[in-house]
Amino acid sequence: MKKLINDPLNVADELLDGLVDAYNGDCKSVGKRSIVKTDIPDGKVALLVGGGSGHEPIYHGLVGRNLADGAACGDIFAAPPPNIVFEATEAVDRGKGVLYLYGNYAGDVLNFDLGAELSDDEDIDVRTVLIWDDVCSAPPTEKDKRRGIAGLVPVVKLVGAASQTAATLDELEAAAKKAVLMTRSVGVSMSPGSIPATGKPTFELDEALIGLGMGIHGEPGVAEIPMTTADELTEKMLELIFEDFEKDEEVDALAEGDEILLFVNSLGATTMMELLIALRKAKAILTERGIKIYDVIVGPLVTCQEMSGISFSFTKMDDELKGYWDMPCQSNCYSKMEGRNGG
Amino acid sequence: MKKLINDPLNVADELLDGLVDAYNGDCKSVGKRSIVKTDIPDGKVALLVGGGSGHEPIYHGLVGRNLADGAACGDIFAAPPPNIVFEATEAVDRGKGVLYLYGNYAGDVLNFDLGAELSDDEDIDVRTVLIWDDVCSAPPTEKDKRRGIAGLVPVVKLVGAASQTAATLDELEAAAKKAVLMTRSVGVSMSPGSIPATGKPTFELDEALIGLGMGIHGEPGVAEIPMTTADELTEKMLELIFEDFEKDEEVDALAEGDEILLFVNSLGATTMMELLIALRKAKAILTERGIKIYDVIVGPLVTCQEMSGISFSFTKMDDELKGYWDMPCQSNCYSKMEGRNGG
Amino acid sequence: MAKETLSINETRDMMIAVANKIIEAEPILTDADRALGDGDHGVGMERGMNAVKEALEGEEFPSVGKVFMAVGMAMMSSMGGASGAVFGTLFRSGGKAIKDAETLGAAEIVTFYKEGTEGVMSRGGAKPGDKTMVDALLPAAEAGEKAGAATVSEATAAIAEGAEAGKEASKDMIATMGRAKTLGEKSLGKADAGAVSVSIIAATMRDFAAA
Amino acid sequence: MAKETLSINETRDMMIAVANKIIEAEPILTDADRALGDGDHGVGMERGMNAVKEALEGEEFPSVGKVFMAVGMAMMSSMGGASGAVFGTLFRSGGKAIKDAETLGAAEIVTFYKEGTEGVMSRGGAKPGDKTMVDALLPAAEAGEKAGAATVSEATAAIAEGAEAGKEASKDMIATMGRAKTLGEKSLGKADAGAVSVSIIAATMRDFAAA
Ligand SMILES: Nc1ncnc2c1ncn2[C@@H]1O[C@H](COP(=O)(O)OP(=O)(O)O)[C@@H](O)[C@H]1O
Ligand SMILES: Nc1ncnc2c1ncn2[C@@H]1O[C@H](COP(=O)(O)OP(=O)(O)O)[C@@H](O)[C@H]1O
Ligand SMILES: [Mg+2]
Ligand SMILES: [Mg+2]
Ligand SMILES: [Mg+2]
Ligand SMILES: [Mg+2]
Repeated sequence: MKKLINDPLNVADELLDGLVDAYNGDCKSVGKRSIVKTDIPDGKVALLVGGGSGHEPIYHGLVGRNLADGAACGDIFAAPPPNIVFEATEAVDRGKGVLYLYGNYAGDVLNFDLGAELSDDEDIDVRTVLIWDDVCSAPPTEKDKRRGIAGLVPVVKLVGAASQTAATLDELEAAAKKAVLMTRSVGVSMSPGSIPATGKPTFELDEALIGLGMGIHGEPGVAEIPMTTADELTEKMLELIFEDFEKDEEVDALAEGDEILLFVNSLGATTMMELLIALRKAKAILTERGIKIYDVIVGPLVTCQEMSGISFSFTKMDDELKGYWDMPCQSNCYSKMEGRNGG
Repeated sequence: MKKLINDPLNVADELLDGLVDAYNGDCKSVGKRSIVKTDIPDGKVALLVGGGSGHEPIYHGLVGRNLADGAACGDIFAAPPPNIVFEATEAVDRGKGVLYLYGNYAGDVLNFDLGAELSDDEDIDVRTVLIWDDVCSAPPTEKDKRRGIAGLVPVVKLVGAASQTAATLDELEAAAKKAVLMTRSVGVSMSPGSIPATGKPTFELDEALIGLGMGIHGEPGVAEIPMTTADELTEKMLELIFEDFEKDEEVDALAEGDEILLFVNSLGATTMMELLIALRKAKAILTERGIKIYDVIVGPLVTCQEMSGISFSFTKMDDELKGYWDMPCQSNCYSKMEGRNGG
Repeated sequence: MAKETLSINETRDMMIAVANKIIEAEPILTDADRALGDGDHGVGMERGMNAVKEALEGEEFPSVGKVFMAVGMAMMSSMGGASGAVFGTLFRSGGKAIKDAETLGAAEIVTFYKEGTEGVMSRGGAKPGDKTMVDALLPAAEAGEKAGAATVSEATAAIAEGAEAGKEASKDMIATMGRAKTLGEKSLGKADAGAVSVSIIAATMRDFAAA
Repeated sequence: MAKETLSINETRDMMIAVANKIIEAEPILTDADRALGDGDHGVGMERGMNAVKEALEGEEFPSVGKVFMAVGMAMMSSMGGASGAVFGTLFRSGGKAIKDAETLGAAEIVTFYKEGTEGVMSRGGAKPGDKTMVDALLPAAEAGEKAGAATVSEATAAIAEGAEAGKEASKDMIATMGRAKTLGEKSLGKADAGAVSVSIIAATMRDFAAA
């Protein structure tokens, strides 16, 4: 594995510098390792995201116009320490409080909670909404144990838009909870990424197998299945999402006429070619069920270095979420014009 | 190499179907293997791009709002046949003629020229502008021998914007020639991609070496150099671009106060993390020379399956090009809001 | 039994035999293009030759030239890439030059190769020594003319010999055209992929005419 | 020569020795976390322990408790990840409980482990058997209490033995917390990475106190 880096122990800092450069003035670096927008207006309810590095363009690439106001960035695959969370919180707060919105991992929860305690000491109002879209990581009755994976992209896009108009932290929290509740993902992995500091693969997986439901760090899912075709795998994966909407008592099953946002993600080395081939099958399955695609996201947005694998995320849309979706946005991770494809 | 596909000989058709699905109504498939926008207005000077598949999200992913009107798509790494070029031409023509804008490869030139002959038979006015941004593929005195690589993304973005207002094919051709002339790239490769139909790597490269100036199919460049750090490599690569602007008598050398568009591209498996680390160094070098970055593009947009490698492209900006750049755009390959980062 | 001339249907069957041989040779062509190009020549030719079979099998043609023209059209419209255009042109231009011929004799096959080669060179701009299929095609055409053969089997034998020698000679050339990996020395010692295809085409014609 | 108590500066030097041992053990910790987690525990602990050394080397502290609190602060603010929070909490909570102590005797080290463990468990919510560092830490703290040792060298010896036994026992547990690869059986047979760290920390304390 040839990696284009300098000091392997310094990659998280250097990539953040590069990210700030990529924003060319729209964002700045704050404290030890946070990135925040330069133009957060007074009185705005702030949105803070964050997590470990190494998954670029998320998490810190989700800061941007009509998206998150800032991100607290950890080292490779490590949650940001509490002091970094606090520094980012202070930098984005405009007196209306700060919503923490991040993926449900023990390390992130521990550190963001500690950061929230530090922020509370400074009288900053903080609220937390966890993203737990990975339906393979726990049953619907234990959603608090689920991991956050690719679904965070549509969720942050929607909540970032909501944060532009939210009058209160309560209002933003409610929008975030809805976006999270409506978003479900299933992922697979075919081969590992590598840890920049050691050059070692993040996990081992038999050459003939696919990890169905595997997490973005190689956490096991529901089964290891033989390598198969794009169409068969897509069918299996979508089935798990449909099932989850059915089984979960907190949401309605997906039914004819429902509209979803469809996100097809690559974990890194899986090509756009493969994503599109799988997307084609997903569209056919959805069409057969009479489910409409409101809009599509496709690309390597939630990665784990050069890991190969793919995930599908559905977000069930209603008028409120559509309104958020239709706002344009711009960031390192995801950008769009006003409106939607096909609309 | 586990690839998520169905029939290996059918990938180009299936990925195009998926691409049309991703556009969710904004684009449709035409003829044997072309994609065109659904809403090309009457009287618009049309812009057609195209080339081989396997490099997603280019070339066909560059069709979109304020971008290309259509793309003629070849099989994996193969230029589209003349009949496909012709079908795409017919579908995008609105009576004001069609500009062909594509990378300078023998196969593409042969087939697009044949397609132009078929179009001429039907009285469609066709003009061709070749993209040849790869400065390592021939000296500045033989630019007609240069390959088109990542620079095609900024070029198509700019020309796509120009095509929204161009009154005549002449006007659009002039804008395209300027965008091409001002755009220069240098690429490297660290490891090959693979050919979906055979599973074989596209080339061989020693584990300890980097191909400096290597093309996106593995065409050799100026030297094979030992694997090095991101900073050193960035310095070497940028030096080659500066040199080219100096040596080429058709353009001025890059000087203090000049503004450029900077594009840092990954050939596939090279991560966003690595791109950002290299971008950080590029920004430092440019700042030292007093060259301003007008805006930044960064991502895996011109790929060759899971090939690893990186390229830098500079587009020297003037007021005309800035005007084109600032327009929003949306496509599978590249999207942006109005304006620019930092602006 | 060596043949004097081929009928229209025999010419068609000969081209089906050529298609099968090329499809069989996919791995060889892939490897040749991987070494010096982008590795897709094998799959490209396979795709083209499958289209050729579909265009020829069970079909009747008014002339031998039209058989070749159908081959060229099938290749050109299915393959893409540099070779779709150049091999398509070879068969279209060569076929057009004998488009009224009802049998394929020595004179016709010689004309086919001569005019086909000219078509390719004017379409693609490659010169001898550029390490392209022209380096097998031109010696093949010249050998055909020089042989002054009386029968199609003698003519195709001479042509195949010229193609083979040209393909071998391409090993010592430096690639400059197409998606060949242009950096000088690297391309030495290996034959051009398109030239390999030409030599297989010519050898299969010879074997068919000799049988 | 086995020590009865450690001075503030000796406690500081003991923690520097711990830091060096953990840095040395990076590959072992990496492999443990690769097997069951995301593979970053080794680099994370290395990063934390480098920060610890920077915070301790050449510094004077008002109490042994403050030495541990400085260790905890350095880890918590440099590492991130689950282990930054839990190991940071271990040293901060444990240190706070003896923050006025001017020597580290048997009673102080036992209190440190007891309160540190409680801090970790209430912060992280892990229970014994979840296959986390708690499975080495809790037996270590309990062994310390049970030993009723008179000297710091005896106490750290008992604690290290408890940690080692706990780490070994973690091999038979199924991981459920953190970025551990949660799917049951897969995690059997291997020790938890954080538990390995705890056992190294405890063993290094024992060796330092025994020397
Ligand atoms: N301009 C040209 N004239 C004649 N033959 C050419 C030319 N360019 C390429 N070729 C032939 O095409 C072959 C490559 O074909 P192929 O790999 O199918 O297409 P591509 O180069 O587009 O990948 C080369 O080996 C060479 O023989
Ligand atoms: N809730 C928790 N309570 C106690 N220890 C925990 C908890 N979660 C994780 N750990 C410990 O942290 C270790 C992993 O640390 P590390 O790999 O550095 O962090 P991360 O899990 O964020 O990648 C595990 O081996 C486990 O011992
Ligand atoms: Mg981690
Ligand atoms: Mg090709
Ligand atoms: Mg080729
Ligand atoms: Mg870990």
